[in-house]
Amino acid sequence: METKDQLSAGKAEKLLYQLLLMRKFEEKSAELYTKEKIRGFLHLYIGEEAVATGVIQALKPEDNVLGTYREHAHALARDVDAGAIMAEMYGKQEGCSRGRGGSMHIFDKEKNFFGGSAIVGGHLPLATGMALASKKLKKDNISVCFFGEGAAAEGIFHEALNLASLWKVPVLFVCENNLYAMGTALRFSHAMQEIEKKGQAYGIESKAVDGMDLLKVMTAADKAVEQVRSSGEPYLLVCNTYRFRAHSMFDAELYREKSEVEEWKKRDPIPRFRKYLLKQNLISEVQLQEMEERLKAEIQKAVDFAEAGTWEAKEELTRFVYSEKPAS
Amino acid sequence: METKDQLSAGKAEKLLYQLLLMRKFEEKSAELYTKEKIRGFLHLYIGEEAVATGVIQALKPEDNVLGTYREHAHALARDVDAGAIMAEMYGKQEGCSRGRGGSMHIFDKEKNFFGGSAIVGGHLPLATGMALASKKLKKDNISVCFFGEGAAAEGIFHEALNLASLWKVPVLFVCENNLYAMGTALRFSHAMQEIEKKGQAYGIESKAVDGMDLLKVMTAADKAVEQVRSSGEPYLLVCNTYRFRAHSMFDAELYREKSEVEEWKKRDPIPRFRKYLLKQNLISEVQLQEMEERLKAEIQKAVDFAEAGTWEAKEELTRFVYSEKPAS
Amino acid sequence: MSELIKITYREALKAGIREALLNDDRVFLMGEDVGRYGGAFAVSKGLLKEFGEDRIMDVPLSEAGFVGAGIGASLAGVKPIVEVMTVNFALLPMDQIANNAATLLHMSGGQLNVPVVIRMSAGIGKQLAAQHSHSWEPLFAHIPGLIVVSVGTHEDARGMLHSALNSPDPVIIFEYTSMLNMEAEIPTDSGSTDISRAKVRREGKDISIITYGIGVYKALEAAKRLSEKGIDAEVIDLRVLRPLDEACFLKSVSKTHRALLVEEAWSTINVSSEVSARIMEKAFYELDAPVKRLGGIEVPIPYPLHLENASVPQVEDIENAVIKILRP
Amino acid sequence: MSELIKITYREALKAGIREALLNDDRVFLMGEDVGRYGGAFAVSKGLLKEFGEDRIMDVPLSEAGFVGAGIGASLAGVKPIVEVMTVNFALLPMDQIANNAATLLHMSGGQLNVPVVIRMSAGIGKQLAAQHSHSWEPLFAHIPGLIVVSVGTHEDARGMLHSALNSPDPVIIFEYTSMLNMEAEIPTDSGSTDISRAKVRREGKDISIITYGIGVYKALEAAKRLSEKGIDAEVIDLRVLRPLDEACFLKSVSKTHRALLVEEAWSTINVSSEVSARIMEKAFYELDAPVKRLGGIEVPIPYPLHLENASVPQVEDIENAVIKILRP
Ligand SMILES: Cc1ncc(C[n+]2csc(CCOP(=O)(O)OP(=O)(O)O)c2C)c(N)n1
Ligand SMILES: Cc1ncc(C[n+]2csc(CCOP(=O)(O)OP(=O)(O)O)c2C)c(N)n1
Ligand SMILES: [Mg+2]
Ligand SMILES: [Mg+2]
Repeated sequence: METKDQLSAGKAEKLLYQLLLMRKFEEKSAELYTKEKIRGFLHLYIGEEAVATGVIQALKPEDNVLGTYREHAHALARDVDAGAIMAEMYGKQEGCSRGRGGSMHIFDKEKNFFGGSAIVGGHLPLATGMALASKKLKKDNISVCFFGEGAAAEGIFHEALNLASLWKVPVLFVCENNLYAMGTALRFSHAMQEIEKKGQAYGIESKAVDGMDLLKVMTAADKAVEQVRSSGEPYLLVCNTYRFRAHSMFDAELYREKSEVEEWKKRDPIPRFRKYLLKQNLISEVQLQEMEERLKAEIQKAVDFAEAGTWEAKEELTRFVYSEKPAS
Repeated sequence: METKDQLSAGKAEKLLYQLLLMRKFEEKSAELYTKEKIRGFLHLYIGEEAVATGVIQALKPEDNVLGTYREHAHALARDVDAGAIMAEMYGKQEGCSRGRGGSMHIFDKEKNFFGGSAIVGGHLPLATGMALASKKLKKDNISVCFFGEGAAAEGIFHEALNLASLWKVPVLFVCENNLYAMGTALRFSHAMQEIEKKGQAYGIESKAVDGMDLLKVMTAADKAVEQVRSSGEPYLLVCNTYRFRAHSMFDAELYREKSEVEEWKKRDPIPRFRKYLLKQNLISEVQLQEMEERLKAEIQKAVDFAEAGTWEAKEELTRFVYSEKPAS
Repeated sequence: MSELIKITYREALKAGIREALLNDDRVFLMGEDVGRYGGAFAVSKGLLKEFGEDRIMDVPLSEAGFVGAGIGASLAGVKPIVEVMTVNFALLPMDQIANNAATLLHMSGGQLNVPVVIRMSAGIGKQLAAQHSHSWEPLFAHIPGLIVVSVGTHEDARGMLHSALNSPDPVIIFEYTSMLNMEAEIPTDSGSTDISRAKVRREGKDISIITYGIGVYKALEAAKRLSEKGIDAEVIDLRVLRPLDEACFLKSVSKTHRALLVEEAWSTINVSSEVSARIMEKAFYELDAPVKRLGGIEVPIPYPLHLENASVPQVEDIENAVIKILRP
Repeated sequence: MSELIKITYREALKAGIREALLNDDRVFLMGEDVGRYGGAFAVSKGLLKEFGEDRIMDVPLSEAGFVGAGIGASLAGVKPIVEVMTVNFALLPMDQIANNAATLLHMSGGQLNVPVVIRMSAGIGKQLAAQHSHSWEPLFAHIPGLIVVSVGTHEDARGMLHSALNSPDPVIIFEYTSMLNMEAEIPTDSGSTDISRAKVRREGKDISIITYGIGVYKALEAAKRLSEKGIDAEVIDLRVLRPLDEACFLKSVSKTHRALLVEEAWSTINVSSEVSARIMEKAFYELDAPVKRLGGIEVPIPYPLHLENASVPQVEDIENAVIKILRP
């Protein structure tokens, strides 16, 4: 068993695998997008992987996870099957949301993965409410809600955090502060830019962490999750990070300098973590190579699964508007 | 000319007259409500008069004032004609809003008095926008928006304040913290109850003041208004006050102790200010008596005006849905 | 054996809530001022004392937030009855209702049920003016994924909630402020409402008056008066505004060959528009006269009584319209 | 002398905005990512450079706030064009639109004009799934006090904004994402759109196809195909969804005696419902066949292309529906 500051080799490997899977899965997705296999909006998380990985590793399976439209990585961290995600992005009925949702609406109830939400900020009160249910049902699971710094300007952020604090419910709000909301830089979104200080307005304990460093995110997340779980009260964790890619596949990136992106790429969380593991002898070059193979295989398998998937019949169009009651 | 800390006798008298007019006008309104002359919702400001008086005295006529559904006092402080307000509450077409609005929708464009708004918090962004217009048109008027502490829990508060601060526009947000939102005490509305600290989340300078003391409100308001005008930036002034009456005429006041109300009544801003004026020899008993007469007369005149008012013809029902273009 | 009891609409609503709370521990009521204040319209008065703070939750002014939280809570296994004090505030949580409550089941490919119940008071009749007199049933009834019901009778006031809570899908319940004090006799064992069916409230052969909500008693009164004039009107309470029970009204029209559609919502694009269009499509050849509509006049509701009354169809209007159709 | 130019719908929209900015110093464009990003759909690309930050204002994610601010600004003498990126986010500011923009003129008894223009992109067609494919024109067209227009042609894309900015009352403009790249030829001097009138886009004698928005080109294409089959369809672009220009479509139906109503919005309680009901009321005896509607299927729009396409009427559907009406 590892302590907080000491990773076991097994866990280290799993985490690195996860980071790489996110990265490669999304690179593949981008490629498939240009081939028009994936359509609609596709928002990549590349550069931010340490956040989803670091936070979700701190959770138990029964905790609820809510993400945005940039949620492939969160789903993968939550062990949603890569093939089911890829099939979803293809729109095939073998997808985790039966193909109905696409990239922005990944759901997996069994994994307690609740989306996949495309109205910015719209999922924040859902998280508060799910945590309220946990409290009422005296369950000890918590709810974790990922959102961007742009979302924090929406009124619903204010309401969801105030309610969570008033009600004292176990919810962890994770702000992925990647400095941009589409093309709008942080300073144009918020008059006061230290998002973590906003927690004070609701009496919520808040902390900021370097979101490019997996170990730091893990440490902060472990602490935050532990506190939410033991106190039953909300917490705001701000992870400062950066997206290396465009906002979505429709984005000429007119709003930032290439050099800024290059600067941030130097802080890429994946090579950093790999280097650390090698240095600490938590992984070997041989293992890394073997991992490459496994990754390639898993992604190929996911693509194959999606390719082999089938289209839902047109006749089923109006299903799932209302529940299908058992023919009793 | 008076300095900030020294009232002229003339101004002192005018202010006391205003406070008393508000009080008596509303007491009369309550009476007329029980006589069913006034209908709908009637929200009295009794107990809070120092706030509207203290803030509005600091303004120029060209400044914009926005109130809530509890806005009779603000309108009176803004010199909207008492008769026009009373006629409005009667629903007569001689009312300031032609009788269409009633108690909750007092408007007087000439006085730059912009309501009268019954969706809690709904007027906050209007104030930000009006201030934006002032900035764009290079006018030096400011906008002042009154709202309750309950409203500060709405998402729109968060958005309106952030925008005002980002845009650096001259708007003064005045929170009338009367400790209750209908029957919901402050501690059930806000997890963090010092409303003035919420300004920090938007980088807005904020201050709290004893809203039961006219002189203190005046000093704070003079400073706030002066700062908004000279800096062109927003400011949040929280006036801690109390409503002596029920929320509206439909309210059994189950949510607070009578003794609490009695405690607060000891801090009634009107006797307090009167006493101060007498002590400072800014007013005499004779003047006070004469004032009583004038008040009685003004209120009687307002009621007479409303009584003599006429009902708008039913045929005009659909007017003012769209603008009436000049028959060109 | 069924007996009759005399009950107000308010008491019937309260009885429905009480029974729901008694029946199922997972049920709770949340809304602004539902507890300590006793409910804005005294519907929930006394329930806080009986059930305690966990079951009767006062919430701050933050409609989007607490409706969203209710949706989230319902996703996670509890059964919230969310009260939005009045429909006038229901645009604030409308995004939550339309994009989350109505959509999650579909977006998740059938995985996620949202068994939330949202109640709100609606309609005009208390001289509350433009911002407080809305009849916005049509806005909600436009949205697939919702079940939208309207409480037009005392029986349904008591029986609607039970059925709504049994629905696996989100139910929006419209209640009517102006009916709260109305008394009626209902059977003690009237039971729960069938929220999939419209209801013939009076059988007749000459014309079908199709309505809902406040319109039901008005139409019944008009039918009574018409019967004295030898006209035998059938009165249909649509009750479920989505999905519409068209079989019921098509059958009626096929019998009477004439229809008058009555509602208080603004006339353009309302429920009656839809009913008329469906009759056009599916019972055109049954018609002996064009279907007529009596809807709300298209004006923000004015405050004065005579103008307020003129804004929506009254019993006489219904009577006259029927006569005009039958004896042109 | 009028020449023809080839122009995309996007270019036409941009030309309209540019002209408005050039014409009047008080006009400015505000919205999320309209500036630095270049507009979510590149409609405003380049305008920031040409007009500067004061005229092209990027705003944070806070739709209720900035739409409210736009309303406030318009009250105070400037002329904002407020862009809500897409209609999918337009429920967030809907309270501001319905309770302030649409209502202030009336509540103030005619004192306050709200000459705000609110543009939004609408409709389906890019596989954006349930939360990003809404056709919510009917929700806005229900509200008196608003002028609601829909941009179904390239001419109107260029000419609509000019007229909207000349309106003393609030105008909501719906533009269509899926049309942005469409090219068409329009006269160089096509001028400004008459926003009080529907428009016959093709004359015909056999049937009236009544539609708006994306439906216009689809209906024209269907009409072309039908003409090859000897059917001469008239195509009406409603254009103004509130207040409806009923004279135009009633006249058409009185000529053709048959009508098919086409729109993409969900079928229940949409614009077609209203048009059908009005034809029923005012042109019943002119009809040779019941009016039929082709509306959106009542489902949150699914992601996969084949299901998305099946969710709204296509050219073939229009063609077939017409044939079925004419040759039953
Ligand atoms: C309510 C709403 N407004 C606007 C949009 C369009 N939009 C999609 S993502 C986005 C930026 C969000 O930024 P942020 O919250 O920082 O998250 P990030 O994309 O950076 O992860 C915007 C404006 C939306 N989807 N929902
Ligand atoms: C959006 C909205 N929600 C609820 C209401 C009902 N309501 C009217 S006043 C009020 C309390 C407002 O409290 P506060 O803002 O503190 O102002 P106060 O009445 O104390 O002056 C409530 C809940 C409303 N008018 N608008
Ligand atoms: Mg961001
Ligand atoms: Mg208050």
